[in-house]
Amino acid sequence: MKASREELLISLLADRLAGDRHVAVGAASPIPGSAALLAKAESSRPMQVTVLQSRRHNHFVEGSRELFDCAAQGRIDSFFLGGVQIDGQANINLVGIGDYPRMKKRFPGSFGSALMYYVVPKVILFREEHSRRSLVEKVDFISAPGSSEEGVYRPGGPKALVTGRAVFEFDRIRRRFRLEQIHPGETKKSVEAATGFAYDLGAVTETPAPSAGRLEFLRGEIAPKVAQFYPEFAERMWGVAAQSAA
Amino acid sequence: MKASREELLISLLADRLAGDRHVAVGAASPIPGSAALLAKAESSRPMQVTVLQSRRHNHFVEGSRELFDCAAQGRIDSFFLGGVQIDGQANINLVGIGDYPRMKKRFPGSFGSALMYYVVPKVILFREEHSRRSLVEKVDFISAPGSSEEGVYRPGGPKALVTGRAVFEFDRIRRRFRLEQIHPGETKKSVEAATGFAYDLGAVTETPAPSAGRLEFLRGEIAPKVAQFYPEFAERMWGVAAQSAA
Amino acid sequence: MAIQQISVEEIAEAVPDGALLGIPADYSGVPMAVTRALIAREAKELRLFCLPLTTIQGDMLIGAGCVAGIEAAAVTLGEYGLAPRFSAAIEAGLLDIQDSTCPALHTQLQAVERGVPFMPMRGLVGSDILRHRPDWRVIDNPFADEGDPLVLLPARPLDVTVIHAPYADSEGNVFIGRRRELATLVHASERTFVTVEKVVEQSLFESEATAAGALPAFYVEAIAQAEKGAWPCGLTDLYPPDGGELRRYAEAAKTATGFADYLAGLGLSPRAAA
Amino acid sequence: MAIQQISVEEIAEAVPDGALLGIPADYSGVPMAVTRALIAREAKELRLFCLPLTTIQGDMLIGAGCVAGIEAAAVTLGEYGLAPRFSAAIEAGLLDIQDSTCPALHTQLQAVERGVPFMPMRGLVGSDILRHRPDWRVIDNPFADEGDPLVLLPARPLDVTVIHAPYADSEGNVFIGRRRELATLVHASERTFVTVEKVVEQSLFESEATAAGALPAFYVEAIAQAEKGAWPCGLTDLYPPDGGELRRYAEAAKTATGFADYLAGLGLSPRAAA
Repeated sequence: MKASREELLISLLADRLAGDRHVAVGAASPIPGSAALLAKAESSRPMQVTVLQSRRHNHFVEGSRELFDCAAQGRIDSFFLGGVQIDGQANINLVGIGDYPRMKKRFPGSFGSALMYYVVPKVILFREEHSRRSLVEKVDFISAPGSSEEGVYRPGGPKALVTGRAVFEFDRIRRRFRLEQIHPGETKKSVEAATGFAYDLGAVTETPAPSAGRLEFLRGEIAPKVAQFYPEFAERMWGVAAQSAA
Repeated sequence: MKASREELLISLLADRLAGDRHVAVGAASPIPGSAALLAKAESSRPMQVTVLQSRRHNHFVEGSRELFDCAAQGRIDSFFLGGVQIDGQANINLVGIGDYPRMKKRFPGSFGSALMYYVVPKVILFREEHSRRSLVEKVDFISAPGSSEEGVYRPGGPKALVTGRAVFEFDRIRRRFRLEQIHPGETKKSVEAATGFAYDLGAVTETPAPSAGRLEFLRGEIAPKVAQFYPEFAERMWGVAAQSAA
Repeated sequence: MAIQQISVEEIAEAVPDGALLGIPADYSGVPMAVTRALIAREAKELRLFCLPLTTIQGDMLIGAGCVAGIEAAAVTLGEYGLAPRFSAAIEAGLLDIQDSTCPALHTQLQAVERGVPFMPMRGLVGSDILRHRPDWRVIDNPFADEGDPLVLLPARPLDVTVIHAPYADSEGNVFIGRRRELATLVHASERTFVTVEKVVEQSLFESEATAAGALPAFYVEAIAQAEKGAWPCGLTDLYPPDGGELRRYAEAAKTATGFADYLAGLGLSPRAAA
Repeated sequence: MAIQQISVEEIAEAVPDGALLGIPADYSGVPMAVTRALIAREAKELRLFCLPLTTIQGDMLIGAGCVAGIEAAAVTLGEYGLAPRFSAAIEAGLLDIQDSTCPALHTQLQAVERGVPFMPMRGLVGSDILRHRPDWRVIDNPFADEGDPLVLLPARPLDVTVIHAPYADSEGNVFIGRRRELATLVHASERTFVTVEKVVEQSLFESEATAAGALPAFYVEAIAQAEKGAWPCGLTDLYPPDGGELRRYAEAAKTATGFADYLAGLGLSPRAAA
């Protein structure tokens, strides 16, 4: 039984959520969502997992503002953000490529990043595509900055950047990423070649595969839950059909 | 068929609410409340009457803040305020008698007056007791001022002061009351003797009694509705028992 | 996962002396069972933040000597008259009061709710409420072309809030219906305890209607069952206020000895120091 | 008193050209029937204020030439891809965009809701969103001892909001359940129109549960019945998004001619001037 790349990512992300009280995940994020559901199932104390835009696993009742209020109150421990571009200072760009406002390639927009990135203590940047197109030296538009000047209210920010090739930790003092883990099949060289920004080197170990027990649990117990929110993903990953709509 | 003093007040207050879209009334205000219910029944277009702290006639759903938000949005046309003391500049005091904070006689507090008085276009001051104790030259504590300096945001404010003896209009330019109506049995002299502040004299007519038709409608159709909110008042006024709890 | 269920007395123990305590209005979910337990445990130096007013709950706590200060738009027994222990304490100079107005109390908690250090409010300018609140600030609206004074109210985070509600499900989701000011209190509070008439099995999130009236469990630390837990206050459509009891209280509490007798009837007594 | 009931077309007529129009998110009550009627009546120069994002509704209005400007945190077809007419309009320099972030859009409407000229928000400092918003202001938090920069967002009153909801009662009270952002839009809007799947007789205020999920009638000018009025978007638990139709749209709208063909399939066409 060998873990797929996605299962590896789910496993390593789940480790990072251990002990959280409340994790929020976007609707279009099946890997972080699966990780959150796995972490919740493994948790010995209550862990709220909010899957945005689901009805069943979203217990906010005051409309879409409550997520942001809840985060600003410090009640959301972990959140995932992505980006069309992510740069070496952990600035993220969800707006587009080229000069603003008439961009060469326009993407949807910044969503809630310009608050969430500041107030959620543990923001995990997650971008499966690890290329010089997605990981750049400097983003074309800062939807939300990776760090802030002295004096700016900023209890939250990036902890790590997880991609399809590697895991970087973010050093808030140096304002730089540090490569810590590379996934099986990658090398320091292959990661460097695919990364558009400079970064520091940590211990750089290979990302551990999930244990056989965890993998079995993921496939047996968690996959059907995942299928409620991310039916296409669950079908593709595990051949599990959705049992009911989320 | 002769109108009682309370019916006279209900009738004159109802006239003042004609054409309103939304009137809000406090729970402990049976005369303004009855006037609002009468005005609503007589209105040819939709008129919302909110009786605070009732469940049936209070359609706010976002808790007690919604009244204040709704008023600040300009959606409440008329509101009633009272006061332990009301002075000649229409300042109102709901806090107590004597020097603040250790007052000689402490009353409940200012409630929402320090916003409502500023933003509701037609605030009617209503105080049945018309004496030199209640209508004073200068209040001991300004819960909310009758008028504001130039530049202060103040779309609302006092229109009139209605008491058990008379009706004063408030002149926002002169910042003074003007006696306009005296109730049957009162004279200019008796009103002056009972009033602790100086005021201007208007036409000073006798408050007209409600028409026989209106009085019949009030007693026959409105009284049972009043009994839902103000059972003791309705019982005392009209011998009407409450049909169900509000 | 099931919510922690504790006793009314354990909730009273969890409210520390000196806490800034969130207090719901009489028309909302007044936790009277916990209030009696707080008097029983001789809680002291509490500071009450009322959203926006309090009734017999605040008056009893004040009379029993549990309260050092209060922020409120009103303290009143409503149709049963003035709040006698409150008025007596003010008139004797024994209670620190910060007079406020309903929307200001909402605003100060909503600032906490939104994670901002302050929020602006209209009104207030020229009132003696503002004059006696050095913790509030008047600024000139920076978006106006001409002078436009405006009051900024600082966020006021609460230490603990205790509310009473009709029911909770076993996960700890609490039905509060339209009484959303309870959610405001809870959002602004570091810790929240809820007493309920009953605990039901079916999740409030099973239907859109009950979900819309829910307070989600993740704001709640523990719940306790307390039948008639708001008595003698009423609870939404479940039971009306007990007018006879409230009249009895209003009469008894007019004097310190009458109040002590009233407490004695409940098996309670005021704090010795009070 | 009964609410005024009009047609979908009459609602589209009541939205004036040039209006600042409140737009709900895809997970909320998207008024697609009215959107098609706006395109049919060749509405123009609309400015869309999205709370906080828009999907096919905004993309179709933009593609049809009805829109002069947009404020949003995102315009996207979600799992069906980018919003093609939006992206094309931006890339061609044909659309005035004020990029925002979800909580800022909430904040600007909540300022209207509370009748204040602005509200503060955390975050934003150092972002390019802020840098391109000269209508926003950074101040130093007056309650802080040391420098503490903070963004103030001005109130943004809306001219008209149109939403779709599961049902209304005959008085015009509308069930919105947990979708309270719809109430925010409505509170901040001078005029509000609502389309509903059906109109029921029993008042929403008859039970605490339905009352808690209500939008009160006094905010609503008129309602129109529109079965499947959110299609191809979904509506809470009543019907899911029509994935086939949305995929078809996402594909067709990749080009101007494909989009025009899609509209033609609905009996519509883009404005001549667009």
